[in-house]
Amino acid sequence: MMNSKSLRTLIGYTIFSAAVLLLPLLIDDAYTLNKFSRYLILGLATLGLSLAWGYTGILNLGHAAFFGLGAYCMAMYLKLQTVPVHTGTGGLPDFMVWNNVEQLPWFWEPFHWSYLAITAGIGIPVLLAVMLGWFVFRARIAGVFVAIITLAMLVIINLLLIDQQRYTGGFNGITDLAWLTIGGIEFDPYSKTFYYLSAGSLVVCLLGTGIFTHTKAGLILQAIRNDPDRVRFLGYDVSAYQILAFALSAGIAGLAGMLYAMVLEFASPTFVGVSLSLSMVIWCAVGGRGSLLAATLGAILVNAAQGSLSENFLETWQLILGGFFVLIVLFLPKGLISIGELIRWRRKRTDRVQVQVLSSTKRARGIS
Amino acid sequence: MEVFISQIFTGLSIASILLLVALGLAIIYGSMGVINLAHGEFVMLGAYATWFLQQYAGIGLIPSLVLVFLMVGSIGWVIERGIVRHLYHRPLDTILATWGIGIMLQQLVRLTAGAELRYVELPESLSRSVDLLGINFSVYRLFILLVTGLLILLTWLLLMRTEYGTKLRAITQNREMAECSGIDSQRIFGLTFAFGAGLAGVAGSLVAPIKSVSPDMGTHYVVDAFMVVVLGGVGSVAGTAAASGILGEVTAGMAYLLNDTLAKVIVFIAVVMLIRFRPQGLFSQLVRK
Amino acid sequence: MAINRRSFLKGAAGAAAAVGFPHIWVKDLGQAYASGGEIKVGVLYSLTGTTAVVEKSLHNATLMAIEEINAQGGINGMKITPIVEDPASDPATFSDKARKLVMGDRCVSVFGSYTSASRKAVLPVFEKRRNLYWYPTLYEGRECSKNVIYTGATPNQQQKDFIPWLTENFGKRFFLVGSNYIYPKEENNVCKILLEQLGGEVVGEEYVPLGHSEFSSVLNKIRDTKPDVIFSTVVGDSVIALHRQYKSAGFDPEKMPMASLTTSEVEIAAMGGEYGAGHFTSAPYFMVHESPENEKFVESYKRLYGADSVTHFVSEPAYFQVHLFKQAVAKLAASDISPENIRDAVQGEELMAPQGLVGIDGENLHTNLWPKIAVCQSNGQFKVIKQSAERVRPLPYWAYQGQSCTASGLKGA
Amino acid sequence: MAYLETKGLEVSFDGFKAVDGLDFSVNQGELRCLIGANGAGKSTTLDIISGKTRQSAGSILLDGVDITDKHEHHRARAGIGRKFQVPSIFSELTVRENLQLAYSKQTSIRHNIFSWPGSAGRERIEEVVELTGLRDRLDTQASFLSHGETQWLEISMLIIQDSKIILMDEPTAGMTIGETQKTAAIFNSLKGHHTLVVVEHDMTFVREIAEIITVLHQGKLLAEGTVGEIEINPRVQEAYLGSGGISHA
Repeated sequence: MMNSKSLRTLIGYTIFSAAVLLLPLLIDDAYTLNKFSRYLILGLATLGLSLAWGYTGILNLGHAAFFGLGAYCMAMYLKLQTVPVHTGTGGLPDFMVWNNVEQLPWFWEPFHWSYLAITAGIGIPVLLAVMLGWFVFRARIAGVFVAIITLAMLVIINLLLIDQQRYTGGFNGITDLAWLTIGGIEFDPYSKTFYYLSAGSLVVCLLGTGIFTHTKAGLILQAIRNDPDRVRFLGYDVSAYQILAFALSAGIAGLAGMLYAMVLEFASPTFVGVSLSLSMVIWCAVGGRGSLLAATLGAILVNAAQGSLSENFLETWQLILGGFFVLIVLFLPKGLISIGELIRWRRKRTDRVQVQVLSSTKRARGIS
Repeated sequence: MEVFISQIFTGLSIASILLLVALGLAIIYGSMGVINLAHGEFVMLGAYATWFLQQYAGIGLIPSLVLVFLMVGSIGWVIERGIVRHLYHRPLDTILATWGIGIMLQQLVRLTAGAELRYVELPESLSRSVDLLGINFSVYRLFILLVTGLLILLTWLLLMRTEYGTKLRAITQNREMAECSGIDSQRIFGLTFAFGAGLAGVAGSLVAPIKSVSPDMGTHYVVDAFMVVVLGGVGSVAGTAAASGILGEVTAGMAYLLNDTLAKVIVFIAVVMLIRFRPQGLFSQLVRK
Repeated sequence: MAINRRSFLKGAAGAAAAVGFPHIWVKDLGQAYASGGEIKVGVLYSLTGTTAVVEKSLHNATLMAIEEINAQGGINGMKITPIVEDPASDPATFSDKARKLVMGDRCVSVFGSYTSASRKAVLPVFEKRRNLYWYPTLYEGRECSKNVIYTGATPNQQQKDFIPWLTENFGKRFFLVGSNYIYPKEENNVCKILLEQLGGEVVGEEYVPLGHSEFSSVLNKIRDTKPDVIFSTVVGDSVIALHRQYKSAGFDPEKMPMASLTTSEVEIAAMGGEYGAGHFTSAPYFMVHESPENEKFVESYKRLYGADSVTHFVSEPAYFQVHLFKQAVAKLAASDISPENIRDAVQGEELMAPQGLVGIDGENLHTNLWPKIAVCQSNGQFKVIKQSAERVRPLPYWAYQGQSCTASGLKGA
Repeated sequence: MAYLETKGLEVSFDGFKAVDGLDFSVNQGELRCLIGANGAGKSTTLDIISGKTRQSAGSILLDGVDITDKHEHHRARAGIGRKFQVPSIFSELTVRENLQLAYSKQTSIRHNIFSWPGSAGRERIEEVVELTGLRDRLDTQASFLSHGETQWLEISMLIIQDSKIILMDEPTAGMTIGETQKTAAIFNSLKGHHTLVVVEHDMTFVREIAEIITVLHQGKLLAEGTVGEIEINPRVQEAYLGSGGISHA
């Protein structure tokens, strides 16, 4: 079952997971741990996108919608944990008090309990993905039209989050959050425990999705990206598989969103913004959308670079970043990951040349 | 009764602005299949070009339109020759490349023209409002309607009645066959991209006087322009015009009945429904693949 | 052996990304804030993105003040070292950069933020790390944090004289239009209470999305309801669009002016004098205000940043709050300079600012200011027509009886 | 009773009737050749039966079951396999992966999530690869195959799919003489287990494999019978053979 390609992928996964999990042994500076947790979480979100786009060919420009909904679910739970301290008015979040809301709306009621909030954080994006997937894929809508519909969905959710200020905190979002405490463990976003939570989630999702892509269903998804009609004529219900991939990708994004709300200690409509959503597509493409690990690495590297670039090149960091994206598209179409292939290809070409030289000399000496 | 008419007029003026911005995109995306996320930046460049001509060369708004078309058009041509030309077989990658170009253009303008809000003066004749059959119309909005109508006509004539236009439509239908019959698609694509960018530049200079000019004013237009192009049917100028008309009226109507935010939400939901039930767009004929 | 260079490269890249960053090895030494003869402060204003338009001027004013202080020998011989970051008008980046300044660079204070959203985003960092944030912008009030010095105006300071003056001079029918977020909605709450007390009436209330530039529908509604005053809390470049479309719709500022809390010299410069002429703004500072401090402030700002640059009621507090910071730090010995000591030292501190003698309120860390009402002239400059006789005390919970922000936190919620 | 039967099948592309009232039936295990000039409606008929195009009128019965309104994947599960004129295989996947996908006994998500691609159908794949000579190409990416090999890959996929009825659209197009003969041998070995409908132009190949031939002309059934009967049938000659014999159709 293990051909050389998937063996290589497995080794890549193990090295990456080891590096990510061993990192805290090298650093214990609170800010750096927090910063890397944030990069890993954005990597996790991009991992989800790579499953939908890289593997199944669904270009989801609205991926941040699932990410943001996850963030809002967790933020609301953490908000309701702090209520008595800050606003001191009968358990209502501050933005509801400001908008003269009398009592907590029914749909926020379940968010008093952590396990319900976490299920919602993953469940709501998955539910939305299934509904949208059924609406789009049953009608065999494909390519750019899917991208446009997902983008429109994103803008709708963004506008509603800002407009329904009474229930969502509007443009300021939900701020002043407590830290998540489950089973006695407090996840302080600047601590190693939180870093392990995000790194652990990333590694589990990476390995889980990696294995999934190697199952028959995973192979079918790649076939769908390649030629959906042929897949239909083999008897597979293409739209069902597309919805599966879309929902899985949304679930992973929801999980990443929840972690993001915890690491930044707030949730805002910009988590459901067009620029963040397009950035995720960019990170996925820069890393290499065809491989889960490459997309994740792409997100981590671009965000790390963006962080340090904007610190040292205050005036020109956007110029450098824009130029970087253009160069990637022109010279490394399959993303940074294809650097490996480029080297292997050049190495193969040199090997072949040696082989010819070798055989011709043998012939010349009459050995072969 | 006049409220109704002024509402219709508001819808028309919103539609004209939507069409101005979307027309350039319809040409570039429609005929070349290039998803140009830097289209908003071309609008911004047009606005800045108008400001620059007015500030340093003292050229008024109306004469500057042609100059701006040429300036932004040539920038578009350079970008096409330099970067976009290599990406025709990879439509989805143009998203990444043009997004990168957009970021660079924004930052270049911010470094050169500065981050402050710039403003474009309106000639005295256009800044008044006039009363027609008892209703108050802004002269400048009428002027925009006029120019938009002119531009659609010009684009339609260019596409349908010129040799360049026929060649472009040939390439859109079947690029390989067009090249076999001797059409230099590279040159045509270069000119088309420049033409689309020029149109966006003109849109920028027309929009500037009713709002402000800032480095990031472009991003606001890209999503709406895409909705109009996709809704109108890929590659059909008439479709784009009709789609922006509908979207303009719906936005104005909803904004009046409800508020601007919900108006935008309703418009986007309408677009999603239309794409779902008529993927090929409202007006383009069903091309049997 | 199946492992070859390719997978090793891929894994190594992952490890390198995680490990190889420059300041990875920095240990959290917890050294004192003011070490090595320099006091590190953070400057957190957006240089890119949608709100860069205004925040760039705040950035400039802050750096100018720091240069002035360092030129006069710094604070007790110690130089102020500004660490500048670009949060790019994105709340998530604001939050990340605030952490870098507070935890990474160990700044003793950070000057930053224009929008309420960005202030809310960084608040947890300053409260949990017990640092100090200096917020120069007018805001919606209803906030009582022990880690923020508010040098911008609160709703009561802006509207207490403004609304009565408007009702006397123009009438009692108000049409409220604002951007769709907490600040305009809160200001409108205060405005409604004042109007009720004065027997006024709100004939319409409209909110437009941020960055919106199409006001035809709003102007149609205004034409229908025929209010006496349009009370505008629109922010950003929507202000320019609103003013220009108001004029091209043929309204007359003499009969129905726009009264705003947010239209400053920056917006007027961007829309052009003839579009701002006849409209009113209430704010503690206007560029034309005659005082020796203001002349010096405007003259040195123009010298540094260009003859056509303007100062306004947000860049002035961004400037004087740095001087207040200096006065507070000067009272402390080098060893016990810390954010909380600075906060305690600055309470009650007074300063001759360009707008007049300002002082930090002992109880709620806000600032006593000099509200003024001005009308915009066609040359693009304001003319101050009314100045409040004495300083107005900041009351962030004015509109909410029984609640007040005190030294030990929110009382009577 | 016929295994596959179409009644009054019709499809028109804005006016032009590509298929015009076609009644056509094939028995179990038979190899039926479908010939006709370009535009006679051969490929369109296959398109309609396999569900690629919707018919404007008429019905299709498979083993007595009416599948007229079924989706493609339901028809595929009901036993219809389709080989396309332009070979449609998964170019980005390896030959082995293409074949594993073709083994689509279990199409449900529940089953395929918990099974490896290679777990089922391994021997079946070995057999077919032996038959079609693709054994040593199993791990190369499908896009690197020669044209002939690509055709055989698609044919192998259809055999593995084990559809009861296989619709072949010009399987030998672009093949060398040797390859065509090999394909004829493969088809003859399939007779009996599968029902085959083969659309072809190469009459030497048709003569090798055909039992009954159906001739289509302008969307209608012109004639049906053995190779010998068809060659001497006056209407067929007059319709498009012109002067010469059937050999260089």
